[in-house]
Parts: sequence; structure tokens; C-alpha cells
Amino acid sequence: MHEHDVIVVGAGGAGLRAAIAAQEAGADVAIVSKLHPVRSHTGAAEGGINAALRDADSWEDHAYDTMKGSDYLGDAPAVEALCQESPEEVIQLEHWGMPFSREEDGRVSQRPFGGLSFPRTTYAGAETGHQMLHTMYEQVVKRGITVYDEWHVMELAVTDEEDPADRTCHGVVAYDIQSGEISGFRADNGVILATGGMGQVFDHTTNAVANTGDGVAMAYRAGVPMEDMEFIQFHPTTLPSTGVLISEGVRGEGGILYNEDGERFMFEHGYANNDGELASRDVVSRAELTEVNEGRGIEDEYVHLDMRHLGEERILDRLENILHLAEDFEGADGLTEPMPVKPGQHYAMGGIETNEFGETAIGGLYAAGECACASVHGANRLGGNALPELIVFGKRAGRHAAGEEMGEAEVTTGKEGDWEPADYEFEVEVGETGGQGPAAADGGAVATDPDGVLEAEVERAKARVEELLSREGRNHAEIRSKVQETMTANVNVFREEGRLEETLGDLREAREAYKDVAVSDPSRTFNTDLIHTMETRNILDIAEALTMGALAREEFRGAHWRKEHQERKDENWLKHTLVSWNDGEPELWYKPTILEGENKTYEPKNRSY
Amino acid sequence: MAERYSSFKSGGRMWLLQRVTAAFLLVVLAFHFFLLHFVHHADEVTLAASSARMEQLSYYSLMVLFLVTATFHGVNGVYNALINQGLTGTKRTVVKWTLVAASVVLLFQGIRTANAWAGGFPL
Amino acid sequence: MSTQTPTQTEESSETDAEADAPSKGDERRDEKRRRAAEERARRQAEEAEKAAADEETVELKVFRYDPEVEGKQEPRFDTFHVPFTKGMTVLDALMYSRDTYDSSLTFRHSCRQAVCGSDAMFVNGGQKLACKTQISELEEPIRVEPLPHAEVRKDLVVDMEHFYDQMEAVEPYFQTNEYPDGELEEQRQTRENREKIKMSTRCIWCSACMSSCNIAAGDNEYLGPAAINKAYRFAMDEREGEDIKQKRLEIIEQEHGVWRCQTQFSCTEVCPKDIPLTEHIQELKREAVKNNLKFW
Amino acid sequence: MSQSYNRGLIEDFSRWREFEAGMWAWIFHKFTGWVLIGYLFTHIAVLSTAIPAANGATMMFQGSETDVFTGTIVSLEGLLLVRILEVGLLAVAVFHMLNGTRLLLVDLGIGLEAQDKSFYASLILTGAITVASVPTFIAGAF
Ligand SMILES: Cc1cc2nc3c(=O)[nH]c(=O)nc-3n(C[C@H](O)[C@H](O)[C@H](O)COP(=O)(O)OP(=O)(O)OC[C@H]3O[C@@H](n4cnc5c(N)ncnc54)[C@H](O)[C@@H]3O)c2cc1C
Ligand code: HEM
Ligand code: SF4
Ligand code: F3S
Ligand code: FES
Repeated sequence: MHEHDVIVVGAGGAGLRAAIAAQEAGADVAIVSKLHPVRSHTGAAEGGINAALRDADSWEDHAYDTMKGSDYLGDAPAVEALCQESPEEVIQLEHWGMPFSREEDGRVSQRPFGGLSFPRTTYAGAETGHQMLHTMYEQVVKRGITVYDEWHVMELAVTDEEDPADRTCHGVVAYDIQSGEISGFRADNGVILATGGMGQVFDHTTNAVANTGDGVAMAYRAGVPMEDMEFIQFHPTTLPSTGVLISEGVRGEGGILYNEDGERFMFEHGYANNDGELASRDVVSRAELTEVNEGRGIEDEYVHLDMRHLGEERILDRLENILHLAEDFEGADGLTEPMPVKPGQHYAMGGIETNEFGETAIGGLYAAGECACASVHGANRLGGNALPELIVFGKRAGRHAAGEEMGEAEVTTGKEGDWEPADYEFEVEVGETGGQGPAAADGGAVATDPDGVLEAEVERAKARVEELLSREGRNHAEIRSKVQETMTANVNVFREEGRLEETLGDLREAREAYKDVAVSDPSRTFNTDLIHTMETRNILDIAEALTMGALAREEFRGAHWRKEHQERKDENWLKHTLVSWNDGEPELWYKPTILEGENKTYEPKNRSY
Repeated sequence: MAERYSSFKSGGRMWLLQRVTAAFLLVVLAFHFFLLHFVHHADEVTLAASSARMEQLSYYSLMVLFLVTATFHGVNGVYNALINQGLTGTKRTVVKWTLVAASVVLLFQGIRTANAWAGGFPL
Repeated sequence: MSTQTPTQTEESSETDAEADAPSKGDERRDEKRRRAAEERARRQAEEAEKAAADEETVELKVFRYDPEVEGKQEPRFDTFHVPFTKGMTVLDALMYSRDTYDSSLTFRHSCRQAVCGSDAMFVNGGQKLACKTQISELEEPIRVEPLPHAEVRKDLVVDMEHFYDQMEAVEPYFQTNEYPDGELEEQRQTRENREKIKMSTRCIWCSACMSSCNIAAGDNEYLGPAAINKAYRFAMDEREGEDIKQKRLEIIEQEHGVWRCQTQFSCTEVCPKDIPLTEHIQELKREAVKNNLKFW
Repeated sequence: MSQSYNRGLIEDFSRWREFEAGMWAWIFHKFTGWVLIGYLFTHIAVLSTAIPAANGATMMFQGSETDVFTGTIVSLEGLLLVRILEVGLLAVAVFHMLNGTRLLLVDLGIGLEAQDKSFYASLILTGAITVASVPTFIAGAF
């Protein structure tokens, strides 16, 4: 048993920032992460961090751009907090030594990015995330913050009151990957979830293998609602075999997309007659998939991105890293052949419902980073807005959890205020009754006694691992790949009612199959089979909530496209989708979007660029 | 700043000396080879000829310096190589002093030889 | 690392230690283990057959070891036949082998794009990032082993603690005594200076360099190329100021610091991020000498 | 190249096949350095015969009485084996000098990108110089 004031789960950008903030606020903080901090996926971010740093720019403009980009599904108080605080946070990073790219006069460089009215994307070459992650880890080392690395958090110790709003979180249960030990981590002040993305719900993603949405699923089963899960960003140019991202820069420089017949389909098939390849991410992704679906894809899978005509000199000068990526991960030489690309899952706009301080509906439980939904990205995230989210909300959550007084939140959590139930009928049974799940508050017989809940959870976790290791059954990998396949086939950039229903059916089957999942590796040392098996359960729960949201939202907003509903419906749908686990019987409900900002109200406008 | 001065840890000093001696040896060893194998052939060596060379102060000092640098360079090189393989503690101290002793013997014997040739220190 | 004593025997499995008399659970587990092994053998035999028929497969020989599983305590190589697809990397092949044949095959991996640094391993005798190594460029059969000169935990997983310790020994964090006045004022840095440290900031802590360096293998206390490179990253950053640089030079000058490096260049050869490690180490040596000579 | 424990089939030893230029250079330099320091000791030992010689000690050599120093050297030089060893020594010394120069340049930060090429150049030059010197070294041995 370990005990600290604040426990941070996850050591990506959000987790590290939260830990530093909590420590600065005087708390004894520890980070628990299944990966060593520098392995976190924040390191993969390339583009940059949006921050209104210059005199000609203002946080108001940034907020306006973000609200517009979110297709008016962002909550203004959260969006404004992001835009107001991101400049100081970026300067803070600079003061911690982050090696940003520089201007002639020695100031940090900024560049233009899609959807921004000012070039405010601050960057460090094409490796901004890597530099940010390492800079923050360095600060963690400097401060001597305790890090339990390669500890997989299995579940939260949350009391089991009937109403989630009465529940409180007292720590986490984690499994030491190196030794197989299961241990409790008591958090006297708060637990901050910063477990990152959930790309592994899909089989083709720019996300890491470790991005299985554990934090989201754990919080969900403990009673925290998941918000706006249906909004998933797909990036149009990822390498087919690995999902590695080919930066938008290639199209920016003049790269051209071709189908199997050698047609420049963005124009020739009329997907974007003005902008062509440079249309927004969702438009290009849909165009590519239409080509493939209509039989004009190469090997029925991908299209070609050609940059040969740019000339060797220009390519080497501006896109050198793309050559390496294509060569190393796809075996393609961008100088002599076109590169294969297809859309891939990139970012989850939704996640654990929080307010602008990172608080969730459960007392003592916080979330920040990609796993959280405050919500700043609404229906669509702008490039360069995720990294500032990590540092701004990571810091806020850290300070709040450490007990700092931060005022009243404007964003509500849980069923407070004007929430409304959904009246959507699912044809397939969702969820899982019978309390088979692993989280404390999901109907399992765990006490409401705050002191005993952690010990009780540790015992339960031990029993669960013991069972997985000793019984015989299916390998999780089959189940995981089934889920990923059906999600990619049906809940991708194109969503139709029938196929979404079908997916719920597939997920039902997967749930059944998961009931007799077993781990065949009996070892306690570095048993990745066991870890992956536990992650697969999380993937299942997330996939289901995501699909439920996608079915219920009968409109086309931001990244969410519905065949039957081809326009944005502001009268009905200026509201967030929420899914509550309810001890195994998922419930869908809504709460309104907050469009009133500090000085003004953001009026929904047509999102055209 | 006296502290700064002493902060030139032996590691750095030895490293530098190894390079300086190497640069010196490069020239002198080339000269040595050239003189004793190409100008005079090795099989034509005689005591008299060697003595004649040694009696010149410049040649004598060059050769002694050659011996000193080569010994330092070689022995320090060996010592370094051993440390790089993880030689530590008592073993290391023993090796160090053994090498120092061997160097002293080598230098002593070498200078004695030179003096024998030159018939005493050539003044 | 190399000078440590074997810990193999100490790590007897928890389950074995639990009870003297075999419990029901133990029996069940033993039974299960036996059956799993049989199943594995069967599937691999099948695949080998298939491989013989089908030319488009690659043969992988993978190092296996587990201190607590019977039959794996003695290190061995397992052979896997993986259907080849264009663009396949060593990591892809390993994942395929794990998911299809043997779910106990263990290796670290995460990003699949050469930024997380988890999957440095010894492929056909060289330190490589598995996710960045194309199968098509390797000779078959492909031998995959854990990084040399590090203690093996299980299969391809090695103990990284020593490497982390070395990285953290060089005070790997930015330090300065003066910040600009304005609250939203960044420190200025010239483009040239940023360019100078650029490559050194790319390190992903994969430890391939450390594993390839013979000196690091022999001298456990040697900081190693990655840690020295980290020190370089800060020592050369003009934002830190002269007095801090002084302190940094003292750190890298210690007994097991830069002077240990024998310019073997293997670190530079294997670094997946193309960091000119030897060059950085050499520059620090010169800086240190220059710095010391100043006060003579 | 010790190993923390025996990896059974894995022979660290076989790694040499995968070594790159820099590593070979290091191994050769080490080897030649040790040979040279070894030779320095022997060399001084042999030359020490000059001490008794200067004091008048003599020996019989090819039928006539010669001083011990000249006698020893000339008789050694008369052995073919010694001549061959001398050629080897030359090769060793030349390589150590050339590669030493390469290392000095590396220390000065010059030509690091070409470190492999300069190693190959050292090897080739060593070969060439050695071969070219064979006549001089062997002259009069037969
Ligand atoms: C290829 C790519 C490029 C991107 N480019 C940009 C960009 O240019 N600009 C931008 O703003 N955004 C970008 N993004 C998005 C942004 O990088 C991510 O949203 C962000 O890094 C997520 O950070 P995080 O801290 O929330 O999570 P992560 O960095 O993913 O960290 C998650 C942490 O949680 C830990 N963890 C997870 N599960 C558990 C568990 N069960 N137990 C213990 N620990 C656990 C992990 O070990 C890890 O440390 C990009 C994303 C990708 C994939
Ligand atoms: C002639 C010119 C010479 C040059 C340019 C030269 C250069 C060098 C250099 C640069 C090193 C250091 C290698 C390192 O630490 O990375 C070295 C090592 C060494 N040198 Fe020389 N050297 C020369 C002559 C000699 C001579 C004459 C001897 C013998 C007495 C000798 C014996 C050694 C030894 C033993 C080493 C250590 C090898 C090891 O690392 O194990 N060298 N030499
Ligand atoms: S310097 Fe290169 S090889 Fe070494 S740890 Fe860093 S990235 Fe890996
Ligand atoms: S391999 Fe080792 S010896 Fe130096 S150049 Fe690299 S650190
Ligand atoms: S998987 Fe991240 S570096 Fe290879």
C-alpha cells in the first residue's frame, strides 16, 4: 500500500503537468503510469501548441476560432480558460528550457494552422510533442516527484453509493508489470486521470498501442458519465500498414491525391472544387473512403499521395522527415513513387466529463488531457489545440486536487442543471448487468466505507487477476481485433443507422466472448498478455458508448457524419451526449452546450473556411 | 580561482597528455624508424655508430624525451584500457602502482643505456 | 548490467513460493501451462508447414526466456513464420507472432513510430528500433534478441533502470539564474544556438547507444553516450548561462564521464534518431580541456 | 564484453561480424598499442646490452670477437624470423600512427562524418607502406 496526497494516473503531457502543479501547490504527489513517462504518446505530436502570444493576436480570437472549429459544441468557459492560460503555460515551458523553434530576433516561432485566424501555433520543429513531454519530465526529475512507472492502473477505489454524485474516490489499484504485484495507492486529496487517447478502439490509428482509453473506461464504470464520445477525428493521410501520420504539410506544399485510375479525385469527382487536397480533414477523409468504397482505391484499401513533382530539392528542404517516415514505416520512397495513404483515427474529442477545473461528478476524482472532456473541442478539434489543453487543464486539475481555492465552476458535472434524458431506443441490448465488471461502483458488492474501499478493491483485483491467469478460455486478441474491425468498418468517418446497429450487435457478441477470456501466459513477470486482456475490456466499454452516441445523434456536426442526416441541427442538438454506466445498464442523456462566454455569447455560424 | 584550477581532474589531464604525447610520438617515431631502418639499415647497427649519435646532446635529449613520452603514452594507454573494462578498487590501485613501477624500471634502464652509449651524460 | 550478479535464481516465482503442498489452483495452472505449451507447439508446427508451402513468409528466430516459467528458464530461440506484407516492420512481425501463435511473447512497444523509444532490440546482430526496421531490408532468418549488456527480464524485455539512473545523473533539467523581466517574456535564443542543440534534443531514451558501447558494457559506472548527450544538450544551450555551464562541465568530467569514451562510434551508428553522439562527446571533451586550461 | 548472465545460445562473441568501422578501429588500435608497449620493453632490454658493451664486454660473433651490443643486434637481424617480425612491427606501428592521427583529428572534431573512410584509408595505407618497406627490411637477411 502506498499513500500520497495526490495520485496522478498517466505521465503524458497532462499527467506530468498536473503532478508539477500539485507539487507546487504543496501536495505530496505521485505519478502512476503503465509506461515510463517519456514513452507516453504526447511524444508523437508533431505540429504545435496554439497560444496567443503576440500583440497582434488575442485570446479572444483564439477562443472564437476554437468555438467555431468545435462546431459550437465546445463549452465557452472551458474554451476561454484554454485560450487565456495557454500563453503563460507556453512561456512557462520555454522557461523550463523547451527548445522551441526560433525567429531571427530570438523569440519563439509561430506558424499558421488550419482554422486559425492568426499564426499562433508555437512549435519545436516537427517534434513539438516530443520536446514538450521531455521538458516536463525533466522538471519532474528536478522536483524529485515520485514516479511508479510500469504500473498499470486497473481500477479506481470509489465508494458505492446509489447516486454517483454522492460517491467519492480514495485511490487506485495498480498492477506492477515488472513483478506482478498488485497494490493500492491511497490518495488523501484526489486522483487525477490523465490516461490519454483511446485510438485502439479502431484498428487503424495514429495512436499508440497503449492508448486504450483505460482512464475513460475506469471512470465510466465507477459512475462518471462519458461525454461526446461519438466525436472522433480521422486524419486523412496516415500510412496504411502502421497508421503513422503523414503531416498535413505535404498537402500544404502541393502534394496531390490520386485514386487507382490516376484521377485527381478531389477535383475530378467534385469533393472540394475550390480547395481540393487542402479541404478540411473530415472532407478529405470522406473523399478518400468514398473512392475506396466505390472501387477506385488501390488494393481496395488506400489512395496515393504524390509529392514527386515538388522536386527533390524542395522535398529535402521542407519535407525531409516525411521521406524518412514513408521509408521506415511503409518501405516507400517518396522521391520516386507516390506514398500510400488512408484515413486513420487520430483524436477523441470526447471523454470523461469534467468541469473547467478537471473535477468529475465523483468527489476527489479529476481528469485532464485527451481522456477528459471539459469540453474545449466540441465536435471537432483544431490542430494545435490538444497540447495547450494538456498543460492548461493538467495544471488546473493539479492545483485543485492539491486543495487550492479556485472559485466556482461554470461547467456542471453529472446530472445537475438542465439535463434531459434521451428517448432513443437501441435495438440491441447494451451494457452488462450482473456486476461482472471490475470497477468498484459498478454494482459489485463493495462497501460505501471510504476507509475500507481501497483494501476491498485490492482484494477484488487480486481475485480477478488470479482468475484470468488460472482459468482457460479465449485469447483477448481475437476479441480486440473483432471490435477494432467492426468499429473501423462501421463507425468510421461514414456512419449509417443500419451499420451502427449492426456494430452494437457485434459488440454484444464481443462482450459475451469476453466473459470467457483467459490469459495463457502464466507468468507474473512482465505479463503483457494479462495487461492487454484488461485493456480489451476497456476498449469494449468505450466502443459501445461511442456507438450509442453515434446512433443517437441524428445530425451532421463536426467530425460526426450521418448518412441519413446531412445537416447540422442547432435547434435540437446544441447539446452534449452523455452516457452513464449505471451499474451495467448504460443510459444516454444530454446537457446543453454553454455558449455564453466571459464577455460575449458565441452565436452558431456556418462553419466554412 | 584555486578551486577551478584543481577542478582539472586527472581524467582530463591524462586525456590531454595522452593526445599531446601522441602528437609528439607521431613525429619522433617516424623519424626514428626512418633513421634506423631506411637511412641506416638495422643490420648495420654498431656500438660505435650508436655511440656517435648519442654523444650529441640534441640526439640524446630527443631520445630520452622519446623514451619518456612513449613510456607515459603506452603505460597510460594500458591503464586506461583496463579502467574502461571496469577495473576498480584495490585491484585498480595494485595495477596502477605495478604499471608505475614498470615504467620507472623501463625509464631507468633506458637512460642507463643511453648514458652507456654517450659515455655518461653528454655535456 | 554486466557487472551485476545473476539474479535469475532469486526470482523464484511467486506462485511457487506460496504454498509447499500444491494447491488446487497450482495444479490447475500447471495443467494449463502444459496444455498451452502443447497448443503452441501444434500451432507453430502448422505454421512451419504452411510456410514451406507458401513463399511469402518470413522466418523469425526470437529469443525466449522467463525466469519463472518452466521450460523458459533456460534461454532458447523460438521460430515463427509470419506472412510477409509490404512495409512490414520487425515490430509488426513480432506483434503478429504474439497475437497469432503465442500470446506470451513479450516485448515493449507503444507508439509504432519511433518516438517512444520502447522497442530497441538486437536484430540480426545490431541494435535497432523494431518499429523502424523494415523486414525487407533484413537477411533471413531474422534473429531478434534483447539488447546486449542489459539484464534480461523476460523475452525481449530488459531492465532499463540502470540506463534511467545514468540519464538522471547528469541533472537533466534546465537551470538558469536569470529570467527575463516581463511575465509573458520568453528567453531569447539565437537560431544558430537552437540549431546547435537540435539534434541532441531528439533522444528518445531507447538505450540502443548504451547497449552498443563497449566501454559502457565494461564499466558499469560510465555515464554512457545518451546521458552525455543529454548533458551536451544543456551545456550548449546559451540560455543557461556561464556559471551553470561550468557546473555541467564538472559533471561530465567526473571519473566515469566523457574521458571514458574511446570514440568507438558504435553509439552514433546505431542511434535511431541519427544523433551525432561521438561528435557531441568529443566537443564536450574539448570544452572541458579548454575550460580547465583557461585557469592555468 | 561480459554478460550479466549466460544467455545460453547467445554468444556475445559472434557479434564481431556485425561490427562497424569505428569498432574495428578501436580494437585494432588497442591491439597495436599493446604490441607497441610490449615491444618498447623488449627493445630497451635488447638495447641494454650496450651497457656491458660500453664496459668492454665482448662475444664471439661469426668467428670474430665483437662487442656484445653489435653482436646481439647483428645476430638477431640475421634471423629471418626477426626480419619478418620487424615487418609486422612496422605494420603495427604504421597502423597505430595512422589511426592515431585519425583519432587525434576526431578529438579535434575534424572529419567525424568520414571516420569510417579514414579508418579504411588507414588500413590501406598501412598495407601499402608495409609492402613497400619489405625490400628494405628484408635486405641482407639472406
Ligand atoms: C500522431 C499525433 C500527432 C499529434 N499532433 C498534435 C499537434 O500537433 N498538436 C496538438 O495540439 N495535438 C496533437 N496531437 C494530440 C495530442 O498529442 C494528444 O491528444 C495528447 O498528447 C494526449 O496527451 P495525454 O497526456 O492526455 O495522454 P498521453 O500522452 O497519451 O499519456 C497517457 C499516459 O497515461 C498512461 N496510462 C494510460 N493508461 C494507463 C493505466 N491503465 N494505468 C496507468 N497509466 C496509464 C500512459 O502510460 C501515459 O503515460 C497529436 C496526436 C497524435 C497521435
Ligand atoms: C606514433 C604515434 C602514435 C600516435 C599518433 C598514437 C596515438 C594514440 C592515441 C590517440 C591513443 C589513445 C586512444 C584512446 O584513448 O582513445 C593511443 C593509445 C595507445 N597507444 Fe599510441 N600512439 C602513438 C605511438 C604509440 C607508441 C610508440 C606506443 C607504445 C609505446 C603506443 C602505445 C599505445 C597504447 C598501449 C595505447 C592504449 C591502447 C588501448 O586503448 O588499449 N602508442 N595512441
Ligand atoms: S542517443 Fe539515440 S540511441 Fe541513445 S538513447 Fe537516445 S535516441 Fe536512443
Ligand atoms: S560507442 Fe562508446 S566509446 Fe564513445 S563514441 Fe560511443 S560512447
Ligand atoms: S514502438 Fe515506440 S519507438 Fe518503436
